[in-house]
Amino acid sequence: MVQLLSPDGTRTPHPELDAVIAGNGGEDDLASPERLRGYYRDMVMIRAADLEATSLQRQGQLGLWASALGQEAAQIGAGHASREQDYLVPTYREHGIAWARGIEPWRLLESFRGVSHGGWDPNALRTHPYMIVLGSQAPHAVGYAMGLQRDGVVGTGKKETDTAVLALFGDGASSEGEVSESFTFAASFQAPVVFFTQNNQWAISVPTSVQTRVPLAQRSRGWGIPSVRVDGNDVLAVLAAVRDGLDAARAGEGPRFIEAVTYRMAAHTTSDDASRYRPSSEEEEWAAKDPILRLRRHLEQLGEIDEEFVARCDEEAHDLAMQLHHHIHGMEDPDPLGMFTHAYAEPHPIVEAEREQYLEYIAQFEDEGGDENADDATPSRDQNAEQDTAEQNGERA
Amino acid sequence: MVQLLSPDGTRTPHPELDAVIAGNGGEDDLASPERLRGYYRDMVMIRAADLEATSLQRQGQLGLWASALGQEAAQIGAGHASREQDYLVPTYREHGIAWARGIEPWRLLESFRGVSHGGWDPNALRTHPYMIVLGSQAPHAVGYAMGLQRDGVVGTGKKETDTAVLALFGDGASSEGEVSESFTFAASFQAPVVFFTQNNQWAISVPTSVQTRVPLAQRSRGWGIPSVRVDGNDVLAVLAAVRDGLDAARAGEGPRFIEAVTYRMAAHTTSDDASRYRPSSEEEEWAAKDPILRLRRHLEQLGEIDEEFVARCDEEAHDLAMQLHHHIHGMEDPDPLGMFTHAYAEPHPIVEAEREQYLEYIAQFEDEGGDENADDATPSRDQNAEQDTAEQNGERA
Amino acid sequence: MSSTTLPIAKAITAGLRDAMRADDKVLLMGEDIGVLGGVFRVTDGLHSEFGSQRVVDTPLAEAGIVGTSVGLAVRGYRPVVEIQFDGFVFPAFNQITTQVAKMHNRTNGAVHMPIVIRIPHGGGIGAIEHHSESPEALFAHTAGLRILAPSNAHDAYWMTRQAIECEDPVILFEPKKRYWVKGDVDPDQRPELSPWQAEVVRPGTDATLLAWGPSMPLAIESAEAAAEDGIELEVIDARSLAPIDYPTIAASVKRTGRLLITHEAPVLGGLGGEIAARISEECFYHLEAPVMRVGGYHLPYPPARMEHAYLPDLDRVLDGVDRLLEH
Amino acid sequence: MSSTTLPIAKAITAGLRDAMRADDKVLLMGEDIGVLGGVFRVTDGLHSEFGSQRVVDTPLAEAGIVGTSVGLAVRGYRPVVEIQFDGFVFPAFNQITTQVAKMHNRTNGAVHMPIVIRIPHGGGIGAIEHHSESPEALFAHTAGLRILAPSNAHDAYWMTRQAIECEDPVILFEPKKRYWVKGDVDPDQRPELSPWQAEVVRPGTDATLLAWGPSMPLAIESAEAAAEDGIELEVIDARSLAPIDYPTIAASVKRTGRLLITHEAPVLGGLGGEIAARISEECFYHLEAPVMRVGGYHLPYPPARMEHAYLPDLDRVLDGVDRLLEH
Ligand SMILES: Cc1ncc(C[n+]2csc(CCOP(=O)(O)OP(=O)(O)O)c2C)c(N)n1
Ligand SMILES: Cc1ncc(C[n+]2csc(CCOP(=O)(O)OP(=O)(O)O)c2C)c(N)n1
Ligand SMILES: [Mg+2]
Ligand SMILES: [Mg+2]
Repeated sequence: MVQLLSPDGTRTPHPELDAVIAGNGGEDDLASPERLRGYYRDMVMIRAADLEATSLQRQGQLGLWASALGQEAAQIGAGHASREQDYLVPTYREHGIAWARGIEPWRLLESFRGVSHGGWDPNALRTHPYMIVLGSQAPHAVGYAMGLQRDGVVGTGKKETDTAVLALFGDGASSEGEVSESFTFAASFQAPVVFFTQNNQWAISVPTSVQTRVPLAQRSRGWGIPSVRVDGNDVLAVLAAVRDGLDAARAGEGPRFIEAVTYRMAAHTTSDDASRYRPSSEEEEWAAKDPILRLRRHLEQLGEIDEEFVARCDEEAHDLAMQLHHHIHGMEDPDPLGMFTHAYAEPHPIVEAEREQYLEYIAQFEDEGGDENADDATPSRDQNAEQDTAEQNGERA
Repeated sequence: MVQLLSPDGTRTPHPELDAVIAGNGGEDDLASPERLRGYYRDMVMIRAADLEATSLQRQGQLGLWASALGQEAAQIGAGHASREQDYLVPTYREHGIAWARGIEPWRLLESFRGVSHGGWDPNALRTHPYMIVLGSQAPHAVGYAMGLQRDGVVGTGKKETDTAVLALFGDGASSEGEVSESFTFAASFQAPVVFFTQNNQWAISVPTSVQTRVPLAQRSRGWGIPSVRVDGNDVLAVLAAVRDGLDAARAGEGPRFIEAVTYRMAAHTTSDDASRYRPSSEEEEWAAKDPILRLRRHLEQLGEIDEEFVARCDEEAHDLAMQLHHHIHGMEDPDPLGMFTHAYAEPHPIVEAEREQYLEYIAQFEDEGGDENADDATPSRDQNAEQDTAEQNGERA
Repeated sequence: MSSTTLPIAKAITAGLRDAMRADDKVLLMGEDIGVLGGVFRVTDGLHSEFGSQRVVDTPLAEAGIVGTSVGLAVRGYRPVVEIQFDGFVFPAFNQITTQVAKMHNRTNGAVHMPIVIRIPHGGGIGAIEHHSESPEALFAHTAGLRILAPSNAHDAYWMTRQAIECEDPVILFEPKKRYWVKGDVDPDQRPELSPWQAEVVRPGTDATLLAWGPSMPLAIESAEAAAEDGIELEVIDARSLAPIDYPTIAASVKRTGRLLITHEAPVLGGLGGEIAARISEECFYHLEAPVMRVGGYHLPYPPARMEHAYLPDLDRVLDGVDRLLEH
Repeated sequence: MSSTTLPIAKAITAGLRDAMRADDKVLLMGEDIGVLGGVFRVTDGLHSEFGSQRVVDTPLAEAGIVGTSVGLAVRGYRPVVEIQFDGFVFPAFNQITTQVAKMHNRTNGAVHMPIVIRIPHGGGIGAIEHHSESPEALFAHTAGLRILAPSNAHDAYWMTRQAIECEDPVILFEPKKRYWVKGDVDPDQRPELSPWQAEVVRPGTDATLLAWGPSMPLAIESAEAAAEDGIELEVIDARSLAPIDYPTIAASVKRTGRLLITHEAPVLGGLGGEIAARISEECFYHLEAPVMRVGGYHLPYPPARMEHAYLPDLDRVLDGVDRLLEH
């Protein structure tokens, strides 16, 4: 397992990846003190946003939250490994990836709040929507990469335009046939795609050992796709491995696979109770390998971090959490009429007719609604259903 | 690539598999002259049946035929590697497997003639039906193997009862996600199953290189499933590798994967025109590696075959072909009423009602049918549709 | 144990447990069904009672889960598969449609496929995408499958047992929104009513209201509300969605002359359409109004904060009743 | 090139070729579509004209084919996917239902999914299992998809072009039984009739007969046979199966008072049911008989030597007409 930072923060040398970190000659040093502080700040920020989201869920502001606690290094590292022009294809737990791509945290919360199913423009943000059907996004990533090949932005040697795709999926999702088919297509067409798994040890309650009895990194070698296993709590190792993979993909060398070994510190989602299937000792064990702490120790060893910087990060993180809080609390429920808007891109008579029917139906209540709240002209809801919703305790996602 | 017989028939030693051939100590010598002659005869027989089936298709007796010419060694070898109690899960081109399992060739022709969709009892014949949806049978094989584990007939050391499954699929089918999922399940549960691919170089018109850029045998190693690549035109190599794999599976050592490198000498099916996508030189090249010829040369080197035996095999093969011919020509069309019989195992009111309707409907024509052929009381068919059928030249399967 | 009160989820648990005790060929397969007991806790306690050979936490691959269950069935087992949510059945669609449904027929009856596929289904739980689907019509069209949709604890228990006992594959749509609604269950008293029959749960004279599974409480609530306006609806719980019990429905419609069907799935192409077509044909001379349907719109299931407008509710059903009676 | 005579298969080839010439974002994906030109030769000649970057022989994996086409569409391409036979679309069912159909909606309209999924469909060709399916109802229920079913060479050419031009995903059901039936095609004359509209192909007064795709010749033949008995059937080619053009069908039924629908898919849960339900509602006061359906039985598609008894044919349609008129 590749490690560039040992748990105590010591930088350990690596025969190939050191050059990547050093910027492969021409580029910026990826481990400059400024950058390292940047990663630290990013991880602190996203953790704060994540914790705030959990508390927003507890406040009833979100229907669900899938925390990425513990996976900050894997996500911030992989996110920063990509270049501006790259296309990232996430799962539903890639809050650090999104942060590194400059996507405002509140946008991630839309789908968990239930106001949209994603709602951002993938091409504008160069990031695919969060995807729920496990593994389904993997072939999309490969297809996008095949598009890049046809657009002539692979292997030209032009650093600003050569482009690759980073496809993310979990250790659990790795078992879905669509992920394997994605390996097949990527290998066959030598598509510029890097597959990236955060092996966080669990797929809800199922340990990774049920998905594979050998290191997951080995999976892609069945297709001749080179792979590497990295310490996912080591931001530098992830950064270097993913950057290296993406560079190779951009250069036309075909796909790569990277397994980042990390840990899902929280329950699967806010609906889950992890104590049912794993001992808290396991969580404690992994807490000792905390990715933020590790980078901080490294910065301390370098003498490149001080109390003031740490405090400023914490303050900014607090501010971010507050912003998120206010943003979400201030969010109005969407007009249900909107559901009719984007089922089709072109006019559709059935949808139009149903929309008309809906409007007519709603209008009845508006007429009657003299003594009702003017803002809430929708009909009275089925009270029983509401109650059951609260009662049911199933997990989601 | 494992080879026990070189193309000129010379027996080449192999560090592990020689012992398997020799019967692993306690068992019969798998390469005794008698057995070798048996394999030879089997291959000659099944080739004759195969050629006859092609000619039956030309005569309009079959709707389609998928020839296994060239794959005789792979199939006869794998078939004989299994033990009586093992369960075999074929594709739609396993005529040699079926032969080795004692399934009469005419039973294979039922589905190609269009009188049933398979029609044999998988448990009685210990062979799954021929399967058309590529890859779909692979998880069945694993599930059956999981059943064996639960039945306590794996790893007990009892030779007569320990059981394994042989799951077959083609090089093309290897790309289907369901095959990969089968690897996952088999590895996870250490199911007693041997996956066996006849890499016959083609999936209709698509060469194996589109499915994989590395030897296909490597595929399963992504799951830590041991694999071996054998010369599929070498009956002994296939026999030894599959026997070894099945023995290991029966002993509770988990799954294995075997790639047999062979060649589909005929077109994909009788509807296909291979000249559109491959040069005949390729076919000639492979003809030189003919599996039957190779075993004959080996027997000649051993001095264990004579003209008389060869002639007798040819004669028996001819008889078999004639039997097949007569059996198929004598086959009556099934009563369509039969289609209502096996949709469900338990009574189903809709099916019963539709069956009644059908009978009433048919009865109308019987009443009218004074001047019609009494045997053919079904209504006049749509003549146009018949014509189109002949006109259309798409391939099937 | 005689009659007892259980939430629907626990009634299914009891059905599974009793089936497993009665027949050791019954085993459970699925994601998170073992130690966790399933995300809805339906298999809670079964792993500790029956162990991991019979309560199998599988790899995360639905086609693999259903596909291996086909092989287990050939080997003589009776697998009960859990699909974690309705929206995740689609990776297994090929296995269900081309294998589970057809293997018995393919072998001319030699092999049985006593597989149960449990699917928590329906919306109204405030969930994210793919967790609120009602895909029953996509299975009802395929011959070889049967579908049961219990709406109460009693049926949940018994349909679980009877689905497992059935020699044909059965898809069991479980009303996830109502998993925690309680009802009486008597595990000792095998019901007289066949699981394949519909049930008139409220007699009425003015119109028939047909629903199933998660929509049943809405149907009953609607009938009660209508009764306040002097309209007597006969409410039928379809219970079996494949086969549909047409005799019971047609008999009711012949009495009432009117039929309203409500389900959560989009109206367009939903099972309501098939029933409407069939009843319109069978009851042509008895119908005083066209068969009407109240269901989801022809849209992807919307985000949670819009779902109240998407799902049929009391007002929409009563609006449908009004339109039906105005004819 | 002006009007010319082509078999349906070649009309589609021409449609693909012209679309590819007009827009270099159009590319084809599928099994054996390259050098071989597809098992039905529909892509014949396209690989040599456009090369392997635009006519892509893919690995043998339907979910991968459709799934990669989603990514290509996000990147601005217009993939046209060939599914080799109707029975092999199911491994791609998840991608079609949860991804292709929903990506536009998921991104609030930011991303378009101009994907065409070509499926040779229907029976009557004497084929082995899984080669004769009619799964249109399984797609029509899912919002986000469109479905076209050309029945003649003219529509085959133009629907291919218009499906490719459409910003929504379109499933193109190609009548494989009739691939080699010729008809006039005018690639220069863009048709006035929208692809989403049904067409009255034979006027009549006594009843309306609705069909599509492979069943159209049977419908016309039936109308001709009925005419000999003095019964004038109005024949409608539905053409678009999603959306269904209800106005055209309803207008006809309001004139004739009777509707018979024929399709190859099993009647139970088939698209005919949805249409029957809708027309029964819209035309309630005009219908002199219930809407009737003649289609496949609720059975797995039978072996080739039984299929004549399974498929609707002239006698069965005329029997349906008789029953319809007897009412
Ligand atoms: C096709 C499909 N099946 C099941 C689920 C339900 N589900 C959601 S997350 C999850 C576990 C995923 O584990 P993993 O891929 O390791 O990702 P992680 O949650 O650890 O980030 C499951 C089973 C789903 N979303 N999609
Ligand atoms: C799911 C599925 N997709 C497509 C087909 C059509 N088809 C039948 S055989 C074949 C090629 C199979 O190649 P391979 O697996 O190598 O087996 P071989 O024909 O060489 O024995 C194809 C594409 C099918 N039967 N099933
Ligand atoms: Mg995980
Ligand atoms: Mg092959």
